[in-house]
Amino acid sequence: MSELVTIQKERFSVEEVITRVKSASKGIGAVVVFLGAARDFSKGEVITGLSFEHYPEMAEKKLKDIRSRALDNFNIIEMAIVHRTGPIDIGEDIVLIVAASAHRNDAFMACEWAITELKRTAPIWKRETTQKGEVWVSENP
Amino acid sequence: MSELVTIQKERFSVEEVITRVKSASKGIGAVVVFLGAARDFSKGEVITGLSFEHYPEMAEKKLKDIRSRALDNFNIIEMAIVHRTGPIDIGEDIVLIVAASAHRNDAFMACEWAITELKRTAPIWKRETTQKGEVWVSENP
Amino acid sequence: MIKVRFFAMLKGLAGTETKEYAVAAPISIESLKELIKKDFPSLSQIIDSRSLLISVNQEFASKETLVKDGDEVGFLPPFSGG
Amino acid sequence: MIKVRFFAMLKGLAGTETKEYAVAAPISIESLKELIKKDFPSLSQIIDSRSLLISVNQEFASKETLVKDGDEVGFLPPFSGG
Repeated sequence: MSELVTIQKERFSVEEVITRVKSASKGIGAVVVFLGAARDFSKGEVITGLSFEHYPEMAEKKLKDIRSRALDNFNIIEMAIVHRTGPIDIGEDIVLIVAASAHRNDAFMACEWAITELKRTAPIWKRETTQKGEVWVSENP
Repeated sequence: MSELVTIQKERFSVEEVITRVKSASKGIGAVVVFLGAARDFSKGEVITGLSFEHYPEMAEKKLKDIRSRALDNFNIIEMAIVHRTGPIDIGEDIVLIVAASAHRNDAFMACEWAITELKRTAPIWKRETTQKGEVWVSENP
Repeated sequence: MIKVRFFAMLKGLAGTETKEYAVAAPISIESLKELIKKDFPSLSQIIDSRSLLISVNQEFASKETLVKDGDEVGFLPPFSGG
Repeated sequence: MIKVRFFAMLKGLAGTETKEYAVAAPISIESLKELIKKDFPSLSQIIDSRSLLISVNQEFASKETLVKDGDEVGFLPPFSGG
């Protein structure tokens, strides 16, 4: 199921990932998607660009682990996680989580849990380009 | 902003609606999507097809009203709602809600509220085709 | 005229989508329900159930709402959209 | 050898991505931190802060974790993915 958890430099297609997740079962009645995008403003600073660095082997392990734990602990049918690395333009998508279940409450809970867990446990770092130069973001909201 | 609330017979593109919502602001950092799909099984019955009927003028009014109230009561930047009517095949998408905000918690809350409110207040009715024939679904989970 | 519109299972049970009533003065929702139950006995059970919602001019009505000439009244079985 | 990998701001402060240490026997994370602070004084402040996480072979380590020959140790500043 490695194609359901990917870390990539390239842009991703939300529709394509949803299709991949939905192909798991015709019993899927609810799909909840979280999409993180590059904002132009953060903590009072104008942001002109972003770049992400990651610890490749560990980040992939941690994202796969989030998917496994989501499937174990929530009543969902399938989950996909995609995170981009490298430079990302303002407005572009950074991260995608797709959770699919029979009923909507399970997909909402699993999706929200997964993005929170990703921010907490995945070794990925954001570098923002502001008018003052490039800075590593050291806090995760 | 009528193109952000639509009731249509045709299939919709999730990606296209997300793009429309994201075009509202470069301050959007989080997009939460709810997608309802036609399941093949419901309350112990195999479902082979679905069809939706609606009260056109009132349903459109109620969906626009949900979007307005979401913008008023949650800290979101934009919201789109799309609902299909007429016959829908198993696996196809039925309803789409896209909520966009600066921070993820607001988009999750608004999206979940909106789909619950849609089920509660939008005059739309589902007819399921089962092995016993066609039946109107009279309860909303 | 008051235009009554039936939806979903009500439409099937009534055998029609609409029914019009001429009224000399505004009438209550309850009075309108009685007229309809008389004309469509097959709808009596649903009309008497708590799950039926009524709209007047595309807004939800309450028991106190009065219906007058020119109004559109919807008889709405429980919703199942989404 | 123990292979230490620095990430994000630590990499910039250290001026290198990796540093290797030869050890005769397993050592504690705390001992490894002391070695690194000696070799990279610019990292001292972050290493002493509570926000630094340490991984051993791609899993989070605790203060009790021992590091041995062949292990890969990550020095991880606070995450900001997502």
